[in-house]
Amino acid sequence: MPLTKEALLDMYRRMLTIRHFEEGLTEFSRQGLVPGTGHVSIGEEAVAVGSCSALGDKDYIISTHRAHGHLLARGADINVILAEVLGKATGCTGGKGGSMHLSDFSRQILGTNGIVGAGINIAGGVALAIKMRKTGQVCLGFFGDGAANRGTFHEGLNLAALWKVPTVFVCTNNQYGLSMPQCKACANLDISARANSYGMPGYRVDGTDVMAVYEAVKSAVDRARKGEGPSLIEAVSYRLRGHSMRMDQVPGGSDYRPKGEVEDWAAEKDPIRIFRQKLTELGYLNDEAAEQINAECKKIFDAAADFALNSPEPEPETAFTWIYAQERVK
Amino acid sequence: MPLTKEALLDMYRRMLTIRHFEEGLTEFSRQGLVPGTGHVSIGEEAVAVGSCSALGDKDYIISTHRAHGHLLARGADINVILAEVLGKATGCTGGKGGSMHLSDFSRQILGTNGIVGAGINIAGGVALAIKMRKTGQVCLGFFGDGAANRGTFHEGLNLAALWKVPTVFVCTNNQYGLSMPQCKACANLDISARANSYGMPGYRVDGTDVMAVYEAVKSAVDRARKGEGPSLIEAVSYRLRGHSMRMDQVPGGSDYRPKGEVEDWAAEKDPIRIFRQKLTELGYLNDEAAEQINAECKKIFDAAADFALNSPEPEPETAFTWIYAQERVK
Amino acid sequence: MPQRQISYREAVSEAIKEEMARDDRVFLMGEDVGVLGGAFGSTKGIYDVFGGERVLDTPISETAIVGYALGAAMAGMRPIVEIMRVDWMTICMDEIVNQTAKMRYLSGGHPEVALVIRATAEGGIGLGGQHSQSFEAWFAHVPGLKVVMPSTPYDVKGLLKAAIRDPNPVIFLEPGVLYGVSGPVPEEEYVIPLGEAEVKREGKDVTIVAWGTLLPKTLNAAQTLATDGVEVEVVDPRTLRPLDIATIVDSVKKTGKLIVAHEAMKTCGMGAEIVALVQERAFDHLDAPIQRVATPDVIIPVNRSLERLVLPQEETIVETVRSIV
Amino acid sequence: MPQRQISYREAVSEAIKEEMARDDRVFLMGEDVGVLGGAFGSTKGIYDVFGGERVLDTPISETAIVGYALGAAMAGMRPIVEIMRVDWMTICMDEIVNQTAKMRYLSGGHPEVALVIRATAEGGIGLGGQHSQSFEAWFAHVPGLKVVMPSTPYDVKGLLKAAIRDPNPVIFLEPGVLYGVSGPVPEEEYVIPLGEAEVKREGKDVTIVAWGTLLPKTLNAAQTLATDGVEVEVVDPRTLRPLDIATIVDSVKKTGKLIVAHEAMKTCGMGAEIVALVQERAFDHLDAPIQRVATPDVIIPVNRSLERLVLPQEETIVETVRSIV
Ligand SMILES: Cc1ncc(C[n+]2csc(CCOP(=O)(O)OP(=O)(O)O)c2C)c(N)n1
Ligand SMILES: Cc1ncc(C[n+]2csc(CCOP(=O)(O)OP(=O)(O)O)c2C)c(N)n1
Ligand SMILES: [Mg+2]
Ligand SMILES: [Mg+2]
Repeated sequence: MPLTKEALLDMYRRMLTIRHFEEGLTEFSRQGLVPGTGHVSIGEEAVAVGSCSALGDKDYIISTHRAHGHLLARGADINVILAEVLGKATGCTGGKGGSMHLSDFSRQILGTNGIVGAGINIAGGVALAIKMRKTGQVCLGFFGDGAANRGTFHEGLNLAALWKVPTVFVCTNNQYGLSMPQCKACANLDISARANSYGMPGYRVDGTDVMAVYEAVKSAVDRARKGEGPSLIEAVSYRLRGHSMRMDQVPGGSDYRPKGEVEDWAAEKDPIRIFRQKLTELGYLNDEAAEQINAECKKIFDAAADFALNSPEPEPETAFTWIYAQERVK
Repeated sequence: MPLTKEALLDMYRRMLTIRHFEEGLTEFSRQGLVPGTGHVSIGEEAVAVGSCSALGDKDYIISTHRAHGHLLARGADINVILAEVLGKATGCTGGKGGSMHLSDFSRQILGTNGIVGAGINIAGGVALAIKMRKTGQVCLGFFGDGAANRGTFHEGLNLAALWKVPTVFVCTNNQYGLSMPQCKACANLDISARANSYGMPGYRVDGTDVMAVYEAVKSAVDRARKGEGPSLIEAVSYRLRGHSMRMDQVPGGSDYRPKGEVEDWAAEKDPIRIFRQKLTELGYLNDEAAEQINAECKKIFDAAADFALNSPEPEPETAFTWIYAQERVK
Repeated sequence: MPQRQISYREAVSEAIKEEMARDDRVFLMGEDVGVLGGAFGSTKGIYDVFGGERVLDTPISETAIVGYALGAAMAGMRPIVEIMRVDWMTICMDEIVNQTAKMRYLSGGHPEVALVIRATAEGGIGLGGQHSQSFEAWFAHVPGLKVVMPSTPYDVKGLLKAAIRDPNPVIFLEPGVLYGVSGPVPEEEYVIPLGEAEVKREGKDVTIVAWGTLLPKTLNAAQTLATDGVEVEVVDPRTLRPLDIATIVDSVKKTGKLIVAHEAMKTCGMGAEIVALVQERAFDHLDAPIQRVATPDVIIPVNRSLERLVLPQEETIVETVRSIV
Repeated sequence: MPQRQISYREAVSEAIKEEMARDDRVFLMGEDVGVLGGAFGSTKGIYDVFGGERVLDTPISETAIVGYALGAAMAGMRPIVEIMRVDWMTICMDEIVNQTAKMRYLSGGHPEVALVIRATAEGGIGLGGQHSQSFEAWFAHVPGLKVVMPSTPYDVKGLLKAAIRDPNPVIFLEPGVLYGVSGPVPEEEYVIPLGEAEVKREGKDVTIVAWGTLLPKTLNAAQTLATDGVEVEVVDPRTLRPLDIATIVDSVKKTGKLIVAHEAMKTCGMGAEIVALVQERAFDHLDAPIQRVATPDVIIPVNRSLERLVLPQEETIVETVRSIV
């Protein structure tokens, strides 16, 4: 069933919202408003939106340190997410987790992670629970090309395939892990081919093409839901900014990339520009409508900024809560 | 260059020596002479001997908890090894490491390991040192089918391939990891196929055929020595005894295997019987010579038993040595 | 009627069975826990009752075992994980310390992260340096975890049931060498709350806090010393985090002398924490420096007499008591 | 002539460069240590001097990083490994604790296992629960390891050089928040032996043992207290294993009072060990219970004011001193 015009425009909107969010956030970071750091996904919005659009309402996601896009694509409350990244009381963890620990339990977003590759097994475990409880859900686990070299990838994918749990593993290959180009980190550059080690289907898609991502993830979700087990999808894209907002502010913090590489990708493979072109070709979008959508998305971010900036700091006592659940044992 | 008659008979002798060692040791274990436990490799001798025969004198090996065969195949002093397993002062670690920590530095045997899968990265690291020092050696790392599901397998093989270090990874697929049949542990039963994830050659050989193992390992060693990088060899065999000598003494400790499976393998795929048959066909062995070799090997073990049983217990002070190297910093 | 006697090992499996019957969110996973019934036999018979859907034999993948259990807990299940030996929890420390222990906090207090991670601990069976350790102090250093280490069949059953019902992650350490020891365990259901120490023997001359293998050794030593007229009070904390320091301090206030005995390495062991807390809370009651009985900082050897030499024994306790009373 | 001032970060990279120049068995490996010069900049410039053959950028594979370094050490090399943050040493604890720490012992004393595993430790920079921890107590619990945690540019240079030359595995922890702090570091070569504490300030009223971020905070607190007439003696152990307990005990014998201050969690932190040792060796010299200043047992929050609230600060030290003098 092909995507409707409305669905496609909604996806476009989400991608633009993510872009506004992360550009705005980068500015806040420059102003010193972001405690710690944060990792933006500018250039990777098609992976977030393509993937999340393929999920049903009850399906879970588990994500990484570079998660704003995943959260927003999945429909998390932008106000709450921005407030969290700014360390405010109104954030999803009341400002205690910050940019690497975002979640929205009302949208089945079970959390992101500061440890690269740790979410893979957690996603598998969520899917195991789904299987045991026979709820018909799916759990989508995001991770990066760098994470694919951790042992957790191997253990987690093998177990998922073995037990045929309903997981979809989405590897955003943005070609870098911090400063490490993927070609210096993976002996075989085709990460999707690793699926074969686990007798699992693996697909490599153009991660700057939101519809291609959607198609691949959708079929993996369908497969998982039918009880046929997990799939691995590698979505090749590119990180158009530095590894983190902090590193982008360090002089020379991005010198590890060949000269012109960022500019070339930005010029040719910006997923938002590509999608806009596609929508225009389909006759779903013209310049005027695009401008209007852009303005709407900007407004959503501005409202979130308003909310977050004006939110209170957390109360001191909150530093001591949530370490343990209330005692209930007798 | 095909193996000479002498070389083949030497391999046969080593396989038989291992068998005598482990059968004798099992008896010692029943008599309560072995502290802790120990893991015999009866049925897997062809993997040990085929692999080690393919190495040059200066090449290193790193092994696992199921290591007696590897040590003896590589030419470690049988007296010292048996003494170690019995916890005696004359053992390679003076009785402190026991059956899971065997080594012979004079034969480049850098050690075995009680942690499944830990040796894979160590073997890679030894090979990294070889590459950095340009010594032309190779490091062969043994591990099991169970270990192949640990994250260390993934991280270690990727790194080895990436850096083209001279390692040969030999996976003895004896079809079980403790009680776990490989078919319940590996989503894709072909472990050698996992090599492709790392752009590394992978071969699956009959691990009960010592000559097949030799051929595969030999070409991997040659490749490594030429600087072309690591290979993965999966040698399919079968563990004819229980997981450990201790578990073989627990009633029902091997009930996890289908009835008759052990007997069938013992009848059809005993690597020593197969090799004897082969050598006979080649005209290198007749019944009389075989009997004589068997007697020789038995004698070697008996002498080792004599040595080990009559060796002293370690001195109490030795419990406190080797924790730190002598201070040399100034 | 004399009470039923069962082994520590049987008490473990009985607790798991009862809790699995009680709550269908509880399931068991780990290496060789199913068909085999555990590498050391502590899950025997559970697979026969509950089958492969609730008793999951896993590959040798310690990070996946704990990671999956955590994910399952976040989605509402209550996994019991077995990592055969605590020595191998080194492999999944990220999953335990950075993920499981912190997940509730880092998820805004939302999910209940109710899982139990069991392992055998301590040495004494000739398995050597990588199979004889005890890391209770590591886990007690980690906010978000509870740490339990029972030393009798009665305690292990009641505490394991409490651990399984607890809404927090619990590290549950079982001294392997005690698996074969039997003791009275009632047929009726009971639960022992986490965080309550027990005075295992009353005395007035010196307090010994001991757990794991050192608990039975201490009780034996106390018996020996009693024949000399030295009355030892033996406190078993049972739960190490949260620690029932009040019971310990009360005892020290009575006896004026304290020895802490554990098998883990002395330096930075849990004994140091108890010393630190007691000298803070009972400074003026202490008649002598607090002593620690623990394994000196060595690697545990396989050879039986060397192993016996380095691990603290009943005699070690007796001598230490004699040196301060 | 005034001494040259360089930052802690620069002192780290200078030490590595000098030792790599001195001994061609020494090499550097880790994530982002090469071309980038370290995620936190502490290996800047080393790649330019020594190139990709001796400065190895690795994939995100912490178990392989340490496992390979160990293997290389066993074959005669002297690797320096960087694990960006000590929080992630949780991933390679088997490689550190069961393999590296024990390899010499378990190999019959044969190989020299000379490697340094460096990581940033402690919080204070808003990176939250999984990027702010400090596990020195864990490593100090492990026979076979040495543990070093320097707090000044001078110390880090001299101690890192000693660690690299040491024939044992050394866990080398660098408080990330001190990376930007500058201090005098002579141009001439020097080495500070492992295992020697330094009295960083003399005083007669109370001894404070402090390391990591707490060292500068303690020195500031001592300054403040001096204006009130309270003379604090500040001892920096620098090496936590082996610990120079003699210097600490000597100081306590002089002052009669002790506070141990560290940023790691209080329960089962290294502070407890120091308390236990001191009360054993200077029982009769203690005028008051030994106090510990440490992070209360929470998870470190990202929000700046919450983070500041939970981490011990200069004021915490001042108040604790006032409470006992
Ligand atoms: C286990 C672990 N190692 C290292 C780090 C430091 N680190 C944070 S993000 C990152 C790069 C991750 O690369 P990738 O998985 O490709 O994700 P990306 O940043 O490209 O989105 C690294 C090395 C970490 N957080 N966790
Ligand atoms: C990391 C780790 N997990 C579990 C164990 C317990 N254990 C010892 S041997 C073994 C089975 C290993 O299987 P495999 O790698 O196939 O080797 P095999 O025993 O068949 O030779 C297990 C689970 C261990 N020693 N280390
Ligand atoms: Mg990436
Ligand atoms: Mg096997």
